[in-house]
Amino acid sequence: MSGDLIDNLPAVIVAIPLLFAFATPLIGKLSVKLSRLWALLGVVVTTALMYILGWEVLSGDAVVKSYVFGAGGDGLPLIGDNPARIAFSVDGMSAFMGLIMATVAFGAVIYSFSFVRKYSGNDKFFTLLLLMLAANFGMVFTGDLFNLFVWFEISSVAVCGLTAFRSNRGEAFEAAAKYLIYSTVAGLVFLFAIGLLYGQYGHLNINYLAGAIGGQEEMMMVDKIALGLMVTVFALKAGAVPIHMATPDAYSEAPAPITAMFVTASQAGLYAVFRVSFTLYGGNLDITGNLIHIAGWVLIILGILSMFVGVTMALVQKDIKRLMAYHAISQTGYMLLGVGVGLTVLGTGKFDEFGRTAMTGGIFHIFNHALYKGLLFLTAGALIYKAGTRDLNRMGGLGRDMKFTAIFFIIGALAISGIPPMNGFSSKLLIYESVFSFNPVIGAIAMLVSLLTLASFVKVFYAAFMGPRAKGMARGEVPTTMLLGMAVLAGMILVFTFAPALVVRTLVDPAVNALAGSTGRTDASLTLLTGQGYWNAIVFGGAMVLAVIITLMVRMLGNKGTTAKGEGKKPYLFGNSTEIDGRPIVIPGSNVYWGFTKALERYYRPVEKFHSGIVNEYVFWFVSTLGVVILAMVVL
Amino acid sequence: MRPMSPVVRTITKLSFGAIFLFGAYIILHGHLTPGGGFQGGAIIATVFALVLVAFGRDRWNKKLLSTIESSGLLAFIGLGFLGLTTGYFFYNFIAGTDSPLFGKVIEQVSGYEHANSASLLTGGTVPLMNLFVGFEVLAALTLIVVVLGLFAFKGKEGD
Amino acid sequence: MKLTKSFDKSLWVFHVNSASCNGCDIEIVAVLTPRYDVERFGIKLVGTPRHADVLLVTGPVNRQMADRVRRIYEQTPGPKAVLVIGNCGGSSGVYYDSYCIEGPFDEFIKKVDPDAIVVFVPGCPPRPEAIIMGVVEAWKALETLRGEA
Amino acid sequence: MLGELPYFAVVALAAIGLYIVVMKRNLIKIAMGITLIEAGANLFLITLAYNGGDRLSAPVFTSQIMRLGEGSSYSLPTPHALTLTSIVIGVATTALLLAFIMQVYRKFRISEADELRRLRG
Repeated sequence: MSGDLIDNLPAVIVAIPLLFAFATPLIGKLSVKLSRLWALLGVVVTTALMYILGWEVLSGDAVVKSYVFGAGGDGLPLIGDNPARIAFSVDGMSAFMGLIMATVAFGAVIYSFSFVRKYSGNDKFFTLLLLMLAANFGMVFTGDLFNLFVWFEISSVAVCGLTAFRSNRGEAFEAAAKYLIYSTVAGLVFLFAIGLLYGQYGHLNINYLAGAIGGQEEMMMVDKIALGLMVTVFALKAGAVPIHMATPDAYSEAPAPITAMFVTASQAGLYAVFRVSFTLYGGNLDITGNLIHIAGWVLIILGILSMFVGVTMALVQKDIKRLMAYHAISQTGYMLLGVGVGLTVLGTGKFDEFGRTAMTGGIFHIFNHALYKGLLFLTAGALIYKAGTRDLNRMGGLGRDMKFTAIFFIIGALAISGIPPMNGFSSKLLIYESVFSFNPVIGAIAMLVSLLTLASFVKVFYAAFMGPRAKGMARGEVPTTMLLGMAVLAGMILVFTFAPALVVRTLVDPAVNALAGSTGRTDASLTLLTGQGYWNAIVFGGAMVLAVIITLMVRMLGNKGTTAKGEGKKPYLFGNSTEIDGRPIVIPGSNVYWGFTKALERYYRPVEKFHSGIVNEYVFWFVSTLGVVILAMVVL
Repeated sequence: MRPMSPVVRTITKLSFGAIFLFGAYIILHGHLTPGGGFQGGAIIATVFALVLVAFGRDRWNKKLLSTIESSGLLAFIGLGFLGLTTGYFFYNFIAGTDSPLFGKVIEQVSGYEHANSASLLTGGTVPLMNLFVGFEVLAALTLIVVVLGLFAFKGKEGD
Repeated sequence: MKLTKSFDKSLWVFHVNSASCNGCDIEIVAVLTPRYDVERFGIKLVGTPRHADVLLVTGPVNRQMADRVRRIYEQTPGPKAVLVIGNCGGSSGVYYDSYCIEGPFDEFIKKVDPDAIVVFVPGCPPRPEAIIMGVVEAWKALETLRGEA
Repeated sequence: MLGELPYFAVVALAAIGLYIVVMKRNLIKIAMGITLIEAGANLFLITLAYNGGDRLSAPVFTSQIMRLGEGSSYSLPTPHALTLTSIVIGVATTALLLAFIMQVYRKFRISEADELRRLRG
């Protein structure tokens, strides 16, 4: 039975959240508390099964677990030449994504446990949460193009339903409506692409389709258009820049645990981009090489735009969740960039030189991003939970009560900014170095974006945690289960910080191999080779501890009598008092980078106009991007 | 909500049963002819929509509807999990077992394997799933129509 | 109070105008000009008391400014010295016994920090050479504190 | 030419739908535009089911069909399944979208997309 279960796992992992999701409303009618526990049980079971499946797939070399619906596991039965059934196939990349999704969902559901207690409709919340989990798994496990569309839409519906969960806020409905319009139009465009490929080749199964596409004399126009359509659609789902506008809306309006899972839903879109460009079109590089190299350039350009526009928009936000949403977009740019570079040089000699490193970096970054972005969104949720406002200007002094949340936030912020030795640095280093070999300018942009990321998280930390207590902040730390959810993710970040090479070896390499059709893994050591140099987080961490000790010793040599007292501790305001009417003067968060934004006004004015909030214009930008990408695919 | 004119109400009363029957037929024959759970369920849901519009009925047992919806889905996915007892998820473990529940053994004519047998009691889990999906869809669509209709109705009064 | 080594190198000066008539301030600017070029000794004006070793106070300390001067004095990291430029700060000058004056600087500073090191440079305004001399005196005073000279 | 008529209809439906979604400000009209694009996509898929036979029948695989003789067959079954699925998904998304639009209207009394821009920048 257990052996059978493992054969069935690809489908069962998708089905178990569905089973639990459909039962949750029924149980919720009996007792809301029971429904919460039930949903928790569902996610725990799913996560455990996912770990078993991940172990099965990732421990071996090029293992593909597939499951064919209703067919007793003997592969795809054929009618004529066409595979007749729907297949789920889990290779390295799928298992990698599945592990991320399961882990983040686990953290999110623990966090939700007390987070949603003060709202009504808990059973519906958990139903949609489980549905979203199932849809995410479905998107990464499916081996069938149309099935991908189905899960894409289920994911959109679940995500939008959850975005509108706080039904007392009109903005939540606005965000949900915009995201739904946006992703439905995208989904329909994807349906057209499926129709094109089906009409041309009569297949829907990705492997068969890849064989048919690679088996031609030369690329047809239909293939090029279909690739352009699919890349743009999934880039929209992933939130790449010219077509990202509804994503920050939905990210910022969704409840915090949902946003953490939303990140993985967007990453499922990223997965689909990679799956389409590598697996579907990478079957026979002699024929499709030119086309997917152009697709690689498309990904690189989308990646650069996402990185830069995302981070510069984040700098000027004053809504904490919207700020983090723009960061999510910015970080997505790194993944697109890394994998795009890998795609651009796929099949050439440069792939072994630096392309593989770039892909490793990009995919490793998916993993790191899911962890630290999930953590950051959860801390943002904790802040909003206590502060009762999302506005950074009205927060302040929360670090005095929320010590643990502050620590978790620092861990997440350091990781997202790529500060060594955090895990974000390991993947960014791989991206920096390989992209620098590819094109120095792009590498420099990638580093600049990291700097700006750090700058904006300094602003958040300053505005929310530091300073005097602002008016209307609730006292005390958040409930224990919320802390526990954050601790799960923060602990994983710390663990993976010090073993980047191990993660690359066990998780990322199988994923890269599954996409690029390459073989081999990095050596089993703690030192990560980047092609240009090497990186060992433990040595760095040791050096850092040493540096801290030396700094403390130097500090102890100092003069004790010179410590500032009284007014000497307060900020210098030209001699003026730092208090007005007994309340300390606080520089609001949105003024921290006033000079920067003022200096770049000529950049910010058009970019802010670009995010106009009008859904028609969003769709127009989507259609334009679609046109440009297809034109690039067809003409070049 | 105000009921509509007597003409509409009379026609509704007359056609109610026929549409309902047609929907049930579509659901039950889903494994043999074009149609199935969703289509049949949608047809039955139109009956309720018609009732809503014609009689202006605004008191619906939403709890019952959502219970039917969830149970239908649960039974559907549960049937898939029952397949696991034979070793394979979503395995059609009823078909061809000579069970009275849609398990009739079909005599295969050579050259026409997998052909449609045109017998209602075949198909194994497929008609059962159609049935469950039918329940789910009729409840869900009715719920959608009712909720959207009541939204609009309440919105008109200016809350 | 012991001195740190930083005083061996250069003195950084922060200028506080506590109701001066601008006469002394002009002379301070003159000290910075190429003729006297005080920066060659490493003495330079800085923008915040947080960076300063020496406070340069010009003018009698009037009531409006007293609070500010006190705050700036406290915000200057120790060890520190105060250089009072001009007669006004030293003896209140023509403002002697005025209703709006918080007294000569030494009396005022006693209320804030009894151990404050205050160097007076008299004159109305003092010549640039005198100001440089005053800085040197302040230096000496600080070094005496450390027990070197 | 006549055989390609469905494709022209597909293009027309999708183009009209996109035009509405991009140009019309009313949110209900946007929902209708999306439904039109969806109709185009469904028509496209169902048109693909035509596989060139003279006497096509519904994709019900009965032994009867085989006896009809040469040149007769049933149309491809897969696109029917695809179309049906996409209709189901369309119903779900349309219902959800309409619910959101209604809630937005109830909260803000706004039904125009260019007024609904609280989330921007």
